[in-house]
Formats: sequence, C-alpha cells, structure tokens
Amino acid sequence: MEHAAHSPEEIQKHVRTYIAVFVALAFLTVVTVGVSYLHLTAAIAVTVALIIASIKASLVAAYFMHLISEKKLILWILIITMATFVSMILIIFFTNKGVMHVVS
Amino acid sequence: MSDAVIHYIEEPHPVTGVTNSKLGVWLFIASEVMLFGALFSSYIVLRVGDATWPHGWTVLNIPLATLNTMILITSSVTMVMSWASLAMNRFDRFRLYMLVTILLGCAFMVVKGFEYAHKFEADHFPRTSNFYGVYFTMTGLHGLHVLGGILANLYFLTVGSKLWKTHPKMFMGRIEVAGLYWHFVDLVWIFLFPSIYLL
Amino acid sequence: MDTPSIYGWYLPPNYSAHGAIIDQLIVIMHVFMVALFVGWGLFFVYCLIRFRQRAGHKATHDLPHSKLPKFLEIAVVLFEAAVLVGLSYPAWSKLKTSFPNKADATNIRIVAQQFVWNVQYPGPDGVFGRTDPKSVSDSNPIGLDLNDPASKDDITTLNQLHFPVNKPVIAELSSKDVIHSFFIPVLRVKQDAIPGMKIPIWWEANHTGQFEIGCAQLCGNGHTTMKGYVSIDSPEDYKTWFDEQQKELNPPPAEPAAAPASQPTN
Amino acid sequence: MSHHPEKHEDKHEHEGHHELGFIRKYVFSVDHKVIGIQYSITGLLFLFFGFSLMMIMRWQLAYPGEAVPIIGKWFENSTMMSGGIVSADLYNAFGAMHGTIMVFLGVVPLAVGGFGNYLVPLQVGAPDMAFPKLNAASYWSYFVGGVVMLYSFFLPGGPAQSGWTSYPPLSDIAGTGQTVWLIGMVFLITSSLLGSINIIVTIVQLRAKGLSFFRMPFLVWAQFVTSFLLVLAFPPLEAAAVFQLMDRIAGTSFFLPSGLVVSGMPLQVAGGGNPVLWQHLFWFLAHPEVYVLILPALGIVTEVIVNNTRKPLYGYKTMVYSVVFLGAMSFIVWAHHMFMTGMGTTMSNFFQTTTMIISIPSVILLSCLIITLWGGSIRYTLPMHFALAFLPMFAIGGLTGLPLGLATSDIYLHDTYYVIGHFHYVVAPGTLFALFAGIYYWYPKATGRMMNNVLGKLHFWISFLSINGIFMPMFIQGFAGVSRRLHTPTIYAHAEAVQSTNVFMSISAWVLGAAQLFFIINFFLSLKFGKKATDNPWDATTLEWATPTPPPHGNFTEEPVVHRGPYEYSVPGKAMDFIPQQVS
Ligand code: HEA
Ligand code: HEA
Ligand code: CUA
Ligand SMILES: [Cu+2]
Repeated sequence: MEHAAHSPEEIQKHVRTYIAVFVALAFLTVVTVGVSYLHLTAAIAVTVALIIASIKASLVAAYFMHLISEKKLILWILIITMATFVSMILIIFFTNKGVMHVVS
Repeated sequence: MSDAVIHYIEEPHPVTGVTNSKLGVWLFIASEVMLFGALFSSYIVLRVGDATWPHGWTVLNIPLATLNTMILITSSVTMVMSWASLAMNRFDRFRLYMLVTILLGCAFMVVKGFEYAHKFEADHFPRTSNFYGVYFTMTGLHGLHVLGGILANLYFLTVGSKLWKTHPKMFMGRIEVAGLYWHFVDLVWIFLFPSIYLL
Repeated sequence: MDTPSIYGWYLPPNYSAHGAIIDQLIVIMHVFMVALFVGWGLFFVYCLIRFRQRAGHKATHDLPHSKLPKFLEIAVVLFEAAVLVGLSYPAWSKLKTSFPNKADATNIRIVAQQFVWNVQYPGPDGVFGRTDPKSVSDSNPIGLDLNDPASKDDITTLNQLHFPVNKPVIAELSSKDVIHSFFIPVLRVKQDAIPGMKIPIWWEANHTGQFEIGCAQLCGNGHTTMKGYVSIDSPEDYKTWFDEQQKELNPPPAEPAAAPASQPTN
Repeated sequence: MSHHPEKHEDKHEHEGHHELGFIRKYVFSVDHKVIGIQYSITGLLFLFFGFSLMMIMRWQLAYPGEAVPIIGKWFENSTMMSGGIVSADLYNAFGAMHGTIMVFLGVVPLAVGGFGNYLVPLQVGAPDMAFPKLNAASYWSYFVGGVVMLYSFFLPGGPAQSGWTSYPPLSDIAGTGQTVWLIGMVFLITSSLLGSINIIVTIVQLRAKGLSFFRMPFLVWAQFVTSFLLVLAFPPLEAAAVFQLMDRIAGTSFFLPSGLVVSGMPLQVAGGGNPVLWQHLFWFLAHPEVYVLILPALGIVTEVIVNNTRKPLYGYKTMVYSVVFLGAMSFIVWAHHMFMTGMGTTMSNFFQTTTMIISIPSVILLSCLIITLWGGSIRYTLPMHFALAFLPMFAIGGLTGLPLGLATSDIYLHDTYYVIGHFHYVVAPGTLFALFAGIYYWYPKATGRMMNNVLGKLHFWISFLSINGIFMPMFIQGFAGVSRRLHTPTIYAHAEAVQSTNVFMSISAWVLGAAQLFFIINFFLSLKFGKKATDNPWDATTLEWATPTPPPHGNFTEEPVVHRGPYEYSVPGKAMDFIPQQVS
C-alpha cells in the first residue's frame, strides 16, 4: 500500500478528515429525512433525495475508499462501470416507456 | 522458479500502483455495481408501471431506518479507523475498532430483523405487493452483503490477524480491501434508504 | 384448409398490401450478403491455393499494402446506413406505428391463451364489450362482461379469424396467461402477445383464401398445437359469415366457443 | 467467500508441486493448468451431453410421433417419454437444457475456463493466476452448478422447459425444474465472475517483463475483453434470477401483470409486474454473452492461423481496437432480441442502428484474418484445418445476423429457424471448430503428445460436411416461416412443405455425432500412444512454448523476459522463420 509509507502525522490528518466526513454524512442523513417529511411533489422529492444521496456516496467513495488518491487504473474501471450502469438504466427505462399501448 | 511465486501480493505493481487483491476487489465492486444497478433499474420500471405504488414513508418505519443508516455510517468510520490504526502500527486499536465495526454490523442486522418482524406481524410479505416485493428483495440482498462483510471482518479480527506478525503489509492490504467492500455496502444503503423509504 | 402447394422452400407468397417491403428488404440483404461472402470466399480460396506451403515457396514478412479492404469496409458501412435509413426505419414505422384510421378498418381484438387464439368482434354497434378476468369461464374464454350492453352483439370466435380482403384490419393483441406470438406467414404479420399489455397491430390482405395462424413464441407444451385459421373473405362472404354469427348470438355470446380453454397447462 | 479474493493466495509460495499428494495435485489443485484441464474436460463432457439431447430431439423433428429407436426403449414407461415417443414436455425440456448446457456449461467453461485458465498465465509469462485459490473456487462453483443442472433431470416434472431464455410468465408458472435451473445459474454466474476477475488481474498485473499490452498475443486480448463482458454483464442476470426465484418461491409478482388467467383459473398473485423486464435483464447479459462465446474462439483462430501461415498478423492493432470496440458496443444492442415486444419507433431505430454498427468490427476482424493469409506459406496442419473452416462459417453466421438486426426483416424472421441457423453457424461450426482447433493445437503442450493426424482429418472432414448439412437447411426453413421450438412442425402446412429437410438435417446431426468418436478416441489414445511432442512442436513464437512440455508447477524454468511482439515470423535474413518473444 502506498499508504503504508505514510508517516503517523499524515495518518493523523487522514483521521481528522474521516471524522469530518462522518459529521457531514450524519448531517446529510438528517437533512434527507427531514425533507421527506415535507412531502414535496414527486419530481422535486426524487431530485433532492438523489442529489443528497449522491453527495453522501461521493464522500464515502472519495475519503473512506480513498478514491480521491486512487490510481488511474481503478478510476478507469469505475468510469467504464458507471457508463455501462447508466446506459443500462436509461435504455431500459426509455424502451419500457416507448412501448406501444392501446389507449382505451 | 518451479514454485509459483506470484508477484504484487504485498508490493503494489510498479506501473499500475496497486496490489492484485486491491484490483480484484475493485473489479468485484464493479460487478456489484451492476448487480444493484439492475435491481434499481427494475425498481424504477416496476414503480412507474404501477399507479398504486405507495410512498415508502407511508408504510415503512422511517426512524428505525434512519437509525440503521447512522449505524452503518458509523461502522464505516470505525472500519477505516481500524485500517488507520494499523498504518500507525497500533494493533491493539485495530482490534478495538474492528470489533466495534463488527458489532455495529450486527446491530444493523438486528434492527433490520425487528423491521422485518413488524412487517410479518402486520402480515406484509413479499407477495403482498410489488412494493413489498422490492422492499424485501433489495433490503434482503443488501442484508446478505452486510452479513458477508461481518463474517469477513470476523475472520480478520481472529484467525486472519495472525498474518500481522508475519506479513504486516499484506495484512494491512487485506484490511484495506475488506474496508473497500464494507464501505461499498454502506454506499449501497445510502441509495437504498432514500429510494425505498423516503420516496 | 389451405392448399399446401403455395408453400415451398422459399418465402411463402405474400398476400398482403404491406408485406412487400419486408420481402424486398430480405431479398436486398441476401443479395448483399451473398456478394460479400462470395467475394471474400474467392479471395479466401485463392489464398489457400496460391500460398500453400510447398518446396521453394517462402512466406513474406512484410504485409500487403492494399487500400482495398478499407474501401470494402467503408462500402459495407455505407450500404448498411443506406438500408437502415432508406428502408428499415420508414418500413418499421409504417408497419408497426402508423395505423390506418379506425373508421375504415375492420376492428378486432385477439386474446391469446394456452393454446388457442380468441377473437372478439365488436358487432354491429362497433363497440367492444367490456371484458374482465373475473368473468372468464370455459364458455366465456375472454371474460366478456355480459351486463355491458356493448357485449350483447359481440362475436367471439376460437381459432377462427375472418376479415374482408382489401380492407385494413386493426387488431388489439393481448394475452391471458403467458407470452405468445401472433404470426401469419402469408401476411408477413408477427407480433408478440404479452399479458398485461394491449399491443395494436394492423394489416391489409389483398388475396382471399384460407391460411394458418401460428404461434411463434414458446408458450408451453401446447406451443406447436396453437394453430389458428384466417379466412380472408370477399366482402360478400364476410357479410354472410358476419350475419350468421349475429343470428347464433342468442342465447348469449362466446357460444361458438363450445368447449375451449380447458387445455393442459404449460 | 466471493467477497474476498485477497484471502486466497496466502503462503502460496510454499506450495511446491513436489510436496503435494494426488488429491491436492489433481483434484483440489490450485495450479492454473490443472484447473484449466479440469474445466476443459468437464466442458467437453457437457458439450457432448448437450449434443446428445439434441440428437434425440432431432429424431422427433425428423419423424414426429415415432418412437425413438434405442433410447426410447429404455424410457418406455417414463411419463415424459411413454412408449419411447418424445413428448412435448420432453422436447421443451431438452430444448431448454440443450441451450443452457451448450452455452453456460459447455462453451463458456471450455473457452474461458479452459483455454483462459490454461493459456493466459502461460502467454503473459506468469507462474500462475493471480488468485490460485479463487481459481479453484471458480471451477468448483461451476462444477456444483453443473451438478445442480443435471440433478434437475431427475425431478418428477423434469428440468426447466421454458427455453434457455426462460421468459416469464411461462417460467414463473412452470414446474420445479425452473427453480433448480435458477439455482444452478446462480452458481454458474458466481463461477464466471470469480474466473473473469482472476483473468483480468492476471493480465493487468502479472505480465512478464517487457510484455507491453501491445505485445500480448491476440488471444490474451480476446480473453481480456471477454472477462470484462462477464464481469459487467452477468450481475444483471443474477438480479433477474433472484427476482424470478422470488416470484416462484415467495409468491411475488415482479414479472406477473395483474389479471392473469391460467388455464381457466385466475392466478392468485398481487400482480402489477412486467414480463418484459425479465427480457431486458436477460438479454443485457445474453447479448454480451454471445460475444463471450465468439471472442476467445477468434483469439484461438488468430493464434493458429498466424502460426500456420508463418507470417505476422495483418493489422494486429486494428484487430485489438476492433475487439475492444466490439466489447463496448455489445452492451447497447441487446433489445434486437426484443423487436417484437411492442417496441416503439425510436428505440427500435436505436437498436437496429447499434446492431448494424456492431457488425462492422466483426467485418474488420475477419478481414484482417483473411488478409493475413496473403503472402503466407500455409501449413495445412490439423488445427489449421479447423481454424480455416472457422472463417467462412463465422462469416455465414455473422452475415445472417444482419437481416435479423434490421427490425423490419426481423418481423418475418424472428423466432423462425432462420435465427437458429444464424447463431448455430457462429457457435457450432464457428466457436466449436475454433475450440477443436485450440485443442489440437495446445494438446501437445498440455500432454506432451501429438494427436493423431489421420483420425484428426477424418474428424474434421466428416464434421465439416455434416455440420453444414444440419444448419444450412435451417435458413430454408426460416424463409419458409417454420417457427423454432416446435415439437411437431408438420402440424403447419408451410412447415410440412419443408419437412424433408428435417430428415436430412437429423441424419446429418447423427453423422456429426458419430464423427465425434474419432475425436474422443484420438483424444484418449494419444495420451498414451501419441508421438512425443517437443517443447515447441509448431515453431511458435508466443511464451507458452518457452516452457518445458508439459509445463511444471510454476511454468517457467526462469522468469521470462519479452523482447519483441507476438508474431515475428519469416523475418528477412534470419536462419529460422520464427523468433520467439523471449529471444533477445
Ligand atoms: C457467438 C455467438 C453470436 C454472434 C457472434 C452473433 C453475432 C451477431 N448476431 Fe446473433 N445471436 C446469437 C449468437 C450470436 N450472434 C444467438 C445465440 C442468438 C439467439 C438467441 C435466442 O433467441 O435463443 C442470436 C440472435 C440474434 C438476433 C435476434 C434474432 C431474433 O430473435 O429475431 C439478432 C438480431 O439482431 C442477432 C444479430 C447478430 C448480429 C448483427 C451479429 C454480428 O455481430 C455479426 C457480425 C459478423 C459479420 C457481419 C460477418 C463478417 C463476415 C464477412 C465480412 C465475410 C468474410 C467472408 C469469408 C471469410 C468467406 N443475433
Ligand atoms: C454454444 C451454443 C450451442 C451449440 C454449440 C449448439 C450446438 C448444436 N445445436 Fe443448438 N442451440 C443452442 C445453442 C447451441 N447449440 C441454443 C441456445 C438453442 C436455443 C434453445 C432454446 O430454444 O431455448 C439451440 C437450439 C437448437 C435447435 C432448435 C431446437 C428448437 O428450436 O426446437 C437445434 C435443432 O436442430 C439445435 C441443434 C444443435 C446441433 C445439431 C448442434 C451441434 O453443432 C452440436 C455439436 C456438438 C459437438 C460436436 C460435441 C463436441 C463434444 C465432444 C466431441 C465431446 C468430446 C469429449 C471428450 C473428449 C471428453 N440447437
Ligand atoms: Cu402460444 Cu406458442
Ligand atoms: Cu444479440
């Protein structure tokens, strides 16, 4: 691990970020739950919930999973995966939406 | 070299900069992304196709789920702390944090157990409606992943930790990838929670 | 029954107004494919003979510098693009999505089930009676709601599909149990019948006669036997048939459907 | 344990082959070569089994309703084959299992598990796979999956009967066989995931010194892309399998719409599901899967052809880019299997376009291979026979994919025998022949013996003629409009008209079956009596030939260093007409 090279001081810094991230995650959780009690219209509710979830996810990935300092190789694998994943969702969604139906 | 000496188990590959196991786990996570991706796609398709689909918050126990979210987030922190402890050469702290991580994981499962129990009492079963079908299937699969993580962590806390004496680097590497998996499970929940409970 | 003589080792005759595009596309594609294959094939065989290992013959290290393959590949691309844009796109939207207007078409409903084709005609009032799964019974396979006045005059037949020639037919395709696929070879019509969905299809025959309906999607152990009949009638014949059905319609509907439905399950 | 690849190579360095007992060495071995061979043998046996099922089905197709000769006698009193006649249930069961077995238990294990495991480490100059124990786990997971599938044949209701595609609602309301099928699939999926992750890591991490990506043999590239397809495409099927299991066991209705009436009885489920959803998830895997079936085959053919034309590969880089592009595209064409599900114009246009686009790289790949022949000095060795036959066969299979890819012509051709013809040309005389080529080519390396030439030629020529005799008439039947999966085609007038072709096809199938005896005999006798093979019997350049024959545990006597590209044949001014990669 390149981290092994890290000196205790640096690790100390790491630890501080971890705590910070934890606080952020906890806060965002409270926010997203709070928002859900407002019973916003579907569209808004979904967007808000997903945005918050994405932020939380990126925090976890970036700091706990060290993606922020991760090697290109790994990033590329994830980029390919996300691309595949997104195209799957979108294509399935739109194909399903475009299906011919009798309007009766 | 008539014995198979496999490189880059301890030392990262000079060019790629990662060890075999790290790359392996990231690829495994990639496949997991596609697994849960497919589950989410299905969820979307089923939900838009069904006018009678209820809002999660009308039928599910939000406080309990919020508690579980907190538990899982905390466990992610303790998990990463256990790794950091190793980096700081504090094996005792590692064991402490790892233990806490495992306990938190168990706590998550217990809470989930209560949640399920309530549903069953109110006889809500997967077959009741596609909402419950999706709810049980997706949270259930996620639960299985948590369970898997707990078992792996148990191994590293007990038998596996012998390696610390002989190959400290290798052991750290394993804790790191174990962590990667654990954080990923947390990450999945971060999406499951709002999309099933709050929407 | 139809005369087997019309069938052979090639596409069956096309008795529809719209099917010509499909045949045309199939033929064009195969001409292209054969051309490619023969072209490549000749080159291939030539190499096999000319460059076989033999005394005094040596392989050359340097690679051929012909532009030909590039051109060929570009040609293939252009051809495919042309076929897509020129034929397939428009044909598909014509065949599957641009419907003749209901008023001047024969409107029917086709309800597939293991292992028969139910057909429902709106009757003189031109309105389909309501159907719902609960009222399904052996004598009422499509679950026609008998309290609905519109159903009173509805004709329902089993594996028998009558319609007049030279007049578009609009059919609403659905299924009671599993996925089937409605296939009339001579009319170049094929569409899956999917439970939970009502998929509209249309066709226009230009030749009278008796032909077969096949099921193209595996639907259980009766899949093979799920054969229906179309009879493409002259307007007169259709009228007579239609009136007969009306007479038979009292006592209540689905009567021609004597003892259907109770087929083996999947 | 699938969660923890890294927990599988500890203290591996202490596993000298000498210390191992028989069991550890040949049964629960972690040596990639042993595992590769286990995969190959198991795969071959399943291929043969899957073929046998079809030989029985072909009797019913040729002589509908007549008792099957010998086999019929054995099962006379069984419900599914009473009187020795193939019942509709049996036909559907065998059809579904033929497809499943051939794809998931035959070709993929042989092509990826077998050739991938055996050759990738050797060709990249590695001592073993990156995760040897994971590798063993992958094989045993496959093995269990296979056993589960075989077990389903002994269930009262027989095995799965809803086609290898298992479309709900049919599969949801089918008998227990379907449940077992799904469980078996979960094991097979796990196996493929473990295996492909292993292959990717091995290629990325363990390449020998000097072996840059663009010096890798094309087969390694093919396996690399294939593994990515498996890693990313299989999980959605796993999700689908879980949903279907839930539908069947827990009574959910993910794939069951409301208001179903099955054989007169309203189905007692909540409803609200969507049957087409399954098709999306299934084909999202199954289209990439078909490229999983062809890419390793292409890789093998490339190795064999280059070696036997004694000249460098034409357009190596072009081929690499094509194969990568092919892999990427294969994720966005899947719904060309679903044109008839009521698809609207926009999406059908999208899918027919992507389908046409994806055919281009294949054209390029094949072109490069054929052009490679130009100016070569073609050695008509046994493997070369099969490799050369692959080209026109794949061409036919591929080209016939085009009219299917155009939604409009697919209206008529969908679910007819034209489709069956199309893909059998790519998988049977295509992939299977490539795999045979591979077996004849690497058998000497793996066993230290050459296979017999005469038996081999007999195997080739009889197989080549008969296999075309089976699949060529399928296009005629397709044109005639004969649907697939028909237990008694003669019921339909248009099928009756081409029934004579069925007889011809079936006889060809049995001849093909008989021809395999030459192979099987050759395969086993050569182990003992085959002519001893040198370390590099084909004068090949790639690294696997730089090992002792057969390679010891750890493969290379000293760590190989690569100095040149994979195919340096007939370099001017050199004494020998080939320069191995490790030669400086
Ligand atoms: C190895 C497996 C494999 C491969 C490689 C392919 C390749 C292709 N397939 Fe096929 N396909 C299957 C396996 C495969 N397929 C299977 C198993 C099914 C049925 C599943 C089921 O329903 O059960 C199927 C079904 C299938 C369908 C659905 C049909 C239907 O159900 O209605 C379609 C439709 O688009 C399709 C298209 C294509 C296309 C466009 C290609 C293209 O990639 C082909 C590109 C190749 C070429 C264009 C050839 C190039 C050749 C030359 C340039 C000439 C060289 C000449 C000489 C050497 C002489 N395939
Ligand atoms: C990789 C895939 C694959 C392969 C190789 C094959 C190979 C063959 N297939 Fe099949 N087939 C499918 C995949 C495949 N098939 C699929 C997916 C379906 C659709 C199923 C469905 O409808 O759901 C299908 C359907 C299908 C049908 C249509 C059934 C129907 O629709 O009703 C037919 C009909 O003839 C058929 C025939 C054959 C034949 C004669 C072969 C022959 O080419 C077989 C050749 C086999 C060999 C030559 C054996 C080689 C092995 C050995 C010699 C063993 C040696 C052993 C040792 C040395 C230990 N197949
Ligand atoms: Cu109905 Cu096949
Ligand atoms: Cu496909």
